[in-house]
Amino acid sequence: MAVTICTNPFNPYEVLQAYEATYLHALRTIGATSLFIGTMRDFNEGDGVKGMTLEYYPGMTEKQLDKILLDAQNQWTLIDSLVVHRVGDIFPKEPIVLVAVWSSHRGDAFDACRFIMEALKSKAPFWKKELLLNEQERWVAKNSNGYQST
Amino acid sequence: MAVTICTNPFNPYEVLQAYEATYLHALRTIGATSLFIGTMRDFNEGDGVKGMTLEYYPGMTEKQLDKILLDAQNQWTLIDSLVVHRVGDIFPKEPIVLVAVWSSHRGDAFDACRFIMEALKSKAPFWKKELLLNEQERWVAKNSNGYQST
Amino acid sequence: MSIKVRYFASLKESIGRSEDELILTGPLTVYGVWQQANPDKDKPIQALAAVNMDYVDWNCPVSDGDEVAFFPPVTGG
Amino acid sequence: MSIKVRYFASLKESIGRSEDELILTGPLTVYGVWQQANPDKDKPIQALAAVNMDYVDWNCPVSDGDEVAFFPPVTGG
Repeated sequence: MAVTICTNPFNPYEVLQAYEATYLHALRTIGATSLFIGTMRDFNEGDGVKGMTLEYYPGMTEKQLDKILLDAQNQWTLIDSLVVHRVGDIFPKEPIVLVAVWSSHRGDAFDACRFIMEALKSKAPFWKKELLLNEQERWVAKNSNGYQST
Repeated sequence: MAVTICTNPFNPYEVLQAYEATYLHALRTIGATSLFIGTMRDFNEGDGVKGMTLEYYPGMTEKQLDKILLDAQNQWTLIDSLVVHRVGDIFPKEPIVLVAVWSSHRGDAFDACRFIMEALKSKAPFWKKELLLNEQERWVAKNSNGYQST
Repeated sequence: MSIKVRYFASLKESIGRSEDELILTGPLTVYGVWQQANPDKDKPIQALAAVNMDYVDWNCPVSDGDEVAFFPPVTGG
Repeated sequence: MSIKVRYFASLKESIGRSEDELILTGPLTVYGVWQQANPDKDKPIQALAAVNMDYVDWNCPVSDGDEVAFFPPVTGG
């Protein structure tokens, strides 16, 4: 289980390969890896977005993410899990968040990956301030349920 | 949408980076990428497994996978989707299948990725023959529901 | 009419052939194709059937030139 | 007792401060901390509260040395 907050852009595929190289690559029990990458779009709620600044609460953010991963490990049969989250200034196309879950079985991996992502969205202390195309700044009021047109 | 059957080992992270490099990397509308990697374990149904041979039905396998991706595109709002599946001789730790879904929203990406994986498990013509530690060969009778101890 | 029959995986092994080329007369279903090709073998209980690479019921009619396939439950992924 | 109060995101901006150091007497809840630190401001309707980096109800009691934080709904991921 690992939680990383990073202030610079990251390549999720390089992060995953490096993380797996430490010990997961040698395991012969992994049957399922479920991954989610959240990326910055150039639109939100009908407006064009040029960039955003992600604020967090150092200490509490890591603590809450650790609890979420532990929750997942307690609910499903997992081998390992990882969350990487950007903070600071972010621009369209850049990854914001990576969630990874390794398990022997796909059901556990799928369920846990989604659980972690939804828990992160509702509980991890991060706040997005968007810079719109018209140069106005606006705080994102709350996270959506994750579907088109809702 | 793309379906690839491959006879040699593949690195899913390299495949993803190459696939995204063709045009997805330039899109500013991707907010969510949901990925699943199925890997060969060295155990199944309580027995040690040394390797397996994956048979398929050339033509029908691709046709059914294309239909599954089209089904997913019709049910959710997706930007693109990809399936890569190994055939032939496979050994523990090697990736068997990669499913990738790109969308603007996480709900659509998560739902579609899982749908594609479950549909593949129940409809795509692949058959696994396991080589056990005791040198016996056995055809896998049917796919499990994807959870530990079931 | 001419029908190509294909077998896969454990079904192929138990039958001992990977394909048949049948020359048949009259209207016939997938089940009829199985019977013509394997007169001494019951239809395997869990076997699936496809015509021209699409899943079909065993009572689906076949046409000249069709490729009919029989195979066990799939186990990919 | 001494309480550190922290504010984040839009709440920090609307209050105009990122933190307060309060010296308080007597038993106090998180809501009491808000009132002491912001006597002229109602508790923002959707604001969340944490004590020592765990979420708490606003009626949770605070202790000497606690870090109390107030912030709007989270929007990460």
